[in-house]
Amino acid sequence: GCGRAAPGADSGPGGGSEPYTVSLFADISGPFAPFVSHGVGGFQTAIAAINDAGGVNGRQIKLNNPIDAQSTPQGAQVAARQAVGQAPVAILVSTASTELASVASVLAGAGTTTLAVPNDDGQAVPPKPYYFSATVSSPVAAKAYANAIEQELGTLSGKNIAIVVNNAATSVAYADGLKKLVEAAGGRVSNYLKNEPTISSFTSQAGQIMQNKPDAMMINDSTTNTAIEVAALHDAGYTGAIFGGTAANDDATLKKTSDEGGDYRGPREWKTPVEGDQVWAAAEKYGHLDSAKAGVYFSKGYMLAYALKAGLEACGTNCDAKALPAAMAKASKVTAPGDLGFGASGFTADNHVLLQALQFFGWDKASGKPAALGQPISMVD
Amino acid sequence: MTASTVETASKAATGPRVKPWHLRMRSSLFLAVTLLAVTAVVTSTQFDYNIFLYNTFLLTCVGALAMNLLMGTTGLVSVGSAGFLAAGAFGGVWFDRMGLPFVACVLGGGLLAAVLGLIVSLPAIRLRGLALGLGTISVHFVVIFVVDQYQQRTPGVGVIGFNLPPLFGTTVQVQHQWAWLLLGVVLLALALVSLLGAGRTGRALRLIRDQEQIASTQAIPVTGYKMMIFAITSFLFGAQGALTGFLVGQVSSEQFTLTLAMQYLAMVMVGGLDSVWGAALGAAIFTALPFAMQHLVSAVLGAQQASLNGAKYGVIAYAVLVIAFIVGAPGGLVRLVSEGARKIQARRK
Amino acid sequence: MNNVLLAIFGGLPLGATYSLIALGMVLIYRTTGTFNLAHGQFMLLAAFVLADWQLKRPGSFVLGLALALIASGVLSAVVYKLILSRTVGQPHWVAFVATLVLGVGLDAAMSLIFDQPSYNISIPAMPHGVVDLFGVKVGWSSLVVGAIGILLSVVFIIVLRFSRLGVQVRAAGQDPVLAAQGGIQVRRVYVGAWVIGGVLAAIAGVLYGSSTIVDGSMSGMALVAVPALVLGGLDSFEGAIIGGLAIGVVQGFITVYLGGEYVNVVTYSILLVLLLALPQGLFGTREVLKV
Amino acid sequence: MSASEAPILEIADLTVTFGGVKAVTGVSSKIKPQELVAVVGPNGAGKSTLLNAISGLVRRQTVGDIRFAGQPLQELSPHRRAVAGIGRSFQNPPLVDRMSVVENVMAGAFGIRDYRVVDQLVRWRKVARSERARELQARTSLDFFGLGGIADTPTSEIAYAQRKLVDIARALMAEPKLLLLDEPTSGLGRSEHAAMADVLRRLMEPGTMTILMVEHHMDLVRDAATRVIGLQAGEVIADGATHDVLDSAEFQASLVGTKR
Amino acid sequence: MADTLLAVADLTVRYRNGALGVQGVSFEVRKGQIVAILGAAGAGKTTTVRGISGFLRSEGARVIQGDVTFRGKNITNQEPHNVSRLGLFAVPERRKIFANLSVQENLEALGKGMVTGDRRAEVEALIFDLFPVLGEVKKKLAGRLSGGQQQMLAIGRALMVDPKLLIIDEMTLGLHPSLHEPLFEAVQRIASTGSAVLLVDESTGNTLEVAQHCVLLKAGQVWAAGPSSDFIGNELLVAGYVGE
Ligand SMILES: Nc1ncnc2c1ncn2[C@@H]1O[C@H](COP(=O)(O)OP(=O)(O)OP(=O)(O)O)[C@@H](O)[C@H]1O
Ligand SMILES: Nc1ncnc2c1ncn2[C@@H]1O[C@H](COP(=O)(O)OP(=O)(O)OP(=O)(O)O)[C@@H](O)[C@H]1O
Ligand SMILES: [Mg+2]
Ligand SMILES: [Mg+2]
Repeated sequence: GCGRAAPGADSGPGGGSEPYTVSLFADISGPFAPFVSHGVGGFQTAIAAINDAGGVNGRQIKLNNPIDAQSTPQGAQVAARQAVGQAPVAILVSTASTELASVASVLAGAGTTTLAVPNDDGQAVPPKPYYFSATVSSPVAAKAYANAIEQELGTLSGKNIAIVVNNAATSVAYADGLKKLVEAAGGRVSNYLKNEPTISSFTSQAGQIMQNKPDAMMINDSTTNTAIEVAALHDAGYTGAIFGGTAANDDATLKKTSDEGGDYRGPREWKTPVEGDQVWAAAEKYGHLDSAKAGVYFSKGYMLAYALKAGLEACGTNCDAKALPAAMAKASKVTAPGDLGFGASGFTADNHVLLQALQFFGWDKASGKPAALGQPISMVD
Repeated sequence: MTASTVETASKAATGPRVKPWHLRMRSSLFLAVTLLAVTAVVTSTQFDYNIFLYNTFLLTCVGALAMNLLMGTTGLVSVGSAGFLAAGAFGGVWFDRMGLPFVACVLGGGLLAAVLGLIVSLPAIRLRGLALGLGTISVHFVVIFVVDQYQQRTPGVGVIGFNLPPLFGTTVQVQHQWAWLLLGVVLLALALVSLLGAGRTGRALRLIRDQEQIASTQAIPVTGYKMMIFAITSFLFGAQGALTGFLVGQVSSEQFTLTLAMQYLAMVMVGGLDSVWGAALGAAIFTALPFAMQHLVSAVLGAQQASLNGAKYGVIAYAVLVIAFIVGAPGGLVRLVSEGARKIQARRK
Repeated sequence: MNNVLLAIFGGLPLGATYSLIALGMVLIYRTTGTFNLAHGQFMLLAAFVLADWQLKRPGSFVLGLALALIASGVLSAVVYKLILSRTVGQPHWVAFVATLVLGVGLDAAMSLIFDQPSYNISIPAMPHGVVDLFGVKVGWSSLVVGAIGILLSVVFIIVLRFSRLGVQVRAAGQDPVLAAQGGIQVRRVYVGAWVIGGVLAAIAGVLYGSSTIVDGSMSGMALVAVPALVLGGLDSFEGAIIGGLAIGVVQGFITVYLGGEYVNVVTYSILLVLLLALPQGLFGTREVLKV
Repeated sequence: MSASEAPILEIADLTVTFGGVKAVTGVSSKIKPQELVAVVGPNGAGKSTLLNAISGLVRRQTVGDIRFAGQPLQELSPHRRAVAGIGRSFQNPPLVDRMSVVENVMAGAFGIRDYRVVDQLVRWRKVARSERARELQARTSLDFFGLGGIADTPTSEIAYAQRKLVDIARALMAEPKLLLLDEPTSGLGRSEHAAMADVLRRLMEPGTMTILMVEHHMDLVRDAATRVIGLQAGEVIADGATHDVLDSAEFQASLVGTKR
Repeated sequence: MADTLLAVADLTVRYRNGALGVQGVSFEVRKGQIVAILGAAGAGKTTTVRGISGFLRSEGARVIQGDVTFRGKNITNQEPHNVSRLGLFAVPERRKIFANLSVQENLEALGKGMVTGDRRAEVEALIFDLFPVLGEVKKKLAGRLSGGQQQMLAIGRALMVDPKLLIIDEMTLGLHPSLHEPLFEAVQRIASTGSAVLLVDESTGNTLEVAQHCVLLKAGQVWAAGPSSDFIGNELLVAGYVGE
């Protein structure tokens, strides 16, 4: 498309001293900002660290100021056009998936390497050579849930699984995927409940769920809803495991659900920096400690920036916007100081997702800290 | 009675705040010419993304003009505009999937919204003020529920929403062409709103706004007029929704939030109620504000802070600005300007 | 049968929360004619203050609670003084829009100040157990919320019924200038109502927050409580309580018989019908329009 | 009976009930063209309510028969009654504060369909012409009431008595056949009553207008009215030529309000 | 003077649009006096009253010049409730009542100055004697009363506070003539107890009869002022009123 007014090729050649220009747009305001805006801190921390360590191929990376996509499709369009117009060698993105989808045509027109925090679920942007992400798509995530539940129960066959989700398209997609897998494995989805964004009671639903005596549960909901749901389920006598969603995996939620007596596990796609480790120190050094503390999106940004470094290295000194996508795809192994993955990180060949494993966490009352439960769940076949 | 029966103690000349037909028309014409000139300048000097930004302003103008007619002139407080936008956008999607051409999709989206508006007007006939506001919130939730169900139940669409085909192909000129197309739409909306807002209808609408109980005794079919206004403004919102879908290329139920509806309320209040200039200025301010705030914050706090918290400061500044207008300049920007001009004139004398 | 009980006992605690929220909004509406859509943000502020206090000083509660109530009360008074006292004479919906925009701004401001992703509140004396009511298990904590709501409204009803304050409050709400001219300390009545409204919001926020996680989404609760408010009648304390409980139970039935995703759409459809059939709600005063 | 003798307004057994209380009770009366009838009576007698019933503002609460020029009104909505030729002013003038005085007056001409909504969108010439004529008419009318000087003033800024007159001027714009006036002189000084009487006479002059007026000021009633209807507690207690009613001792106390 | 209750000096009120509602109006009201303000429509009577009672801000008006002194205190541009606390009660133009309160509640919707105990019973008896209808509709919402009944209620409210200075704008507006006489008598009774009354009324004759002093406004300025007796049947009055 539309974005060809400003092709991204002229940042290329030049001497070894000229920096690589990289653009960045993100949902800095609007409803998604509380989560995804922290990806920006991750990008910035990593790139500052890379530059201080001498850059890539002897060249520095010039990261432009972030452009606000405002958590709206229109905002994202303006932002993406502006980013493309900066003629970068690559574009970094930290928006929610709806915004990303709305700029698909702009990005496709430019063909510039795009490293994005969210995934597009393989729908709006069919896997494209230039597109790389740090978040799994819902079919893959659903598989991870099914694996985790199977790990817990030994088998899915003959088991009752209850599902509770926020009635938002993304969460519903995870739940639909899980339902299919459970049923395919001979299990039964005993309750499949959808919720409004704000609830303040779950007593009735918990009662309904208990009538079917589930063996395990999946809850994919907001933090506040999750807390209410886990408490109500506990009150109603449920004692089994509850596998939570990626939106409710923070420390406070883990603590609260544990206080309420539920066996709740929050999935984390990435480790979060902890005081004393390398990433924490870097975040502190470059002034992004607040983002680092805010959780997993920081980690996604951080890792994607190192993925960019790997791609640029593979691409060589004279790398330009045209050559980068192909080189990027070869970055099947990405390492970063204080690696934040639960397994090896590198882009999968088929859908260019960086992440390869996921870990469920619960609250350890004794230490007052989150603790890993079970093994990391692999997300590659 | 003789001319001197009623004494007037006023010592200063006072101008009419509301003008007769020809003056209203003149100010609308002036707005049309201004928009034309701005479009010409923007399309010939600006880059792709700036033109896109300008295009979103033009789209917002359509809704702001509709809101101005609905709330400013007729006094119907509606928080349902996001619902109407959604109805239009999804109508556009629906007709597009039926294989209809672009123009039919936009008109169809508008008509669908207009039908919805007619339905909404049924409660509006009995409700006023706050109750109407709350009633339209209900309508919002119902519409969003329906389009969300449509989205969720359409195979292969779920998460992301619907894609719409690019209108002018993939040439470089695409945003330019959009700008002229949208200008045409805005001018049509402007003509509609100002012609209805002036003259016989305009006076009737204002009587309904301020003295609803007695408007009928002045031969005004209050019910019919409210229905007409709801239908017309909903049509405008619907057409805007469909156009936005085509411009952006994507429609998803999540885009149509209550906050968006509020924006239109705040927009006409900041710009100035019952004035087409107010609507246009409001639309301009609300389109530019997020960007201006971003720049302001990064100038004041540095790029680092701006990237992290800039938007939050921006939102705070936005809230402060809107509230300052509501509190300090009840007539909005338009009144502020006209009173300023009047003062300067008075001083010259 | 079991489903009916589930719906009722599931809905009542929910309704108790609505009631508590509605109570504060009714007080402010009745006194100053402002439909305060920033009420959820007042709740949130109190919850944040207390939660932050508990995070930094685990185990201490009373002082934090006092701070939370004060914070919300003061914010409420400031909002009234700086903003709403200046929209007097403009149509009702001007204040309505002002509080909406205010809410958006407050959300942003609070997310700057309270920058953890989420917080916890634990109320020491809050019973954690479960009561078995005819086979349905209901948490004690929601019963406590309901009891507090009912208690507070009884207090309001008594105070306003049996003193001239009730009439003064309503007079000030209808026509501040005329009321002032009759010697009513309109300003004091207004600020008082806003402060008490803020404190009520704080109580609601703390109680609700203790049953869940405290994060920015709490401010959406006020909007969810609107149908309860309208059902009860915008200006009636009895109405706030009964409307809240009724809507809670209705939502209990919706979740049990239709599913959770239908809650909003059905509730708001009911609201629409209600506005048409009974605009003054169950207990509200009908506005007089006469030529 | 000749055509002109046929009543223009015929009220038969009209009763208006508000929540069980009858504000107007079994009122019957015939008003002939070109009459200027004054309705007098104590406060709360039902005078304004009677006007409301005729103009259709209290339709639901009303039983009985009202005919205007032979046409039954009961089924007609207020705006159709206005179109049929019933105009009115109000006890407390309901004007649009945010419009200029002249525009308020012009708003009264809505019932005259010199152009329609669709014309407004396409036939601009015609609209402009009509608008100019309408504005001229409104200004002339304001001059007639001595309000020419405030024609362009925002209506929020004029004094109460001026509002009353503007309200009447607005009612006249539609050139009604039957004009209902609710206390046209309240708020006007006594010396202005004579001027009002003069206005009323001049309105009657062309011989096309019938006026039904609620009034407390007996000097004006005496001066202008051809007939008086006395209302008390919702019932007609007197109906006859002005002087007969005003001078009859039995109605003095209750209706006219002079010495008890 | 010692018994001066209200002194208005050089009062100039400007409306938001810049119009001067009144300009340089001066007069005094003494204890026990009834003072009438006369003038044609739009002459500035209501504006003068507003300037005194503080009922300005909601009309977008301000006293820009001059002083209003009540019982020795400067009350220029004061808030209405402060003015009211000093014992000044104004019945504004156009039947200002609380439409959504009942008649009884309207009579109680007053601040500290409201009469209590035995005095209250007395005052209520007086009100319901003066306006018997009000006694019959105590529970009715005031907004549903007839025009005249609302005016009665507005005046009734004023009596509930035993004001030191009672200002009534357009007292007999919409009231049936049979009520005029008792009302003017009541006003005289109030003045005779040592309070004072500032009266604006359309029925000039009655007003001049009860008033001791009279201020005639024309086009926002004092056209003439003096003892009422000077005005009765005076040419000047006619000139000022009708305007030549
Ligand atoms: N709110 C306002 N804004 C601007 N001008 C006003 C306002 N109210 C009154 N005026 C002007 O002030 C002048 C005096 O008006 P005022 O109401 O005091 O007259 P009045 O003597 O009380 O007349 P009336 O007998 O009609 O009540 C008039 O010219 C009027 O137009
Ligand atoms: N909408 C209403 N609801 C209830 N009662 C009403 C309503 N309208 C009028 N009334 C009552 O009906 C009676 C007649 O009122 P109406 O206004 O017709 O009196 P009126 O003769 O015009 O008196 P006034 O001279 O005081 O204006 C009054 O007792 C009044 O309280
Ligand atoms: Mg009347
Ligand atoms: Mg006056």
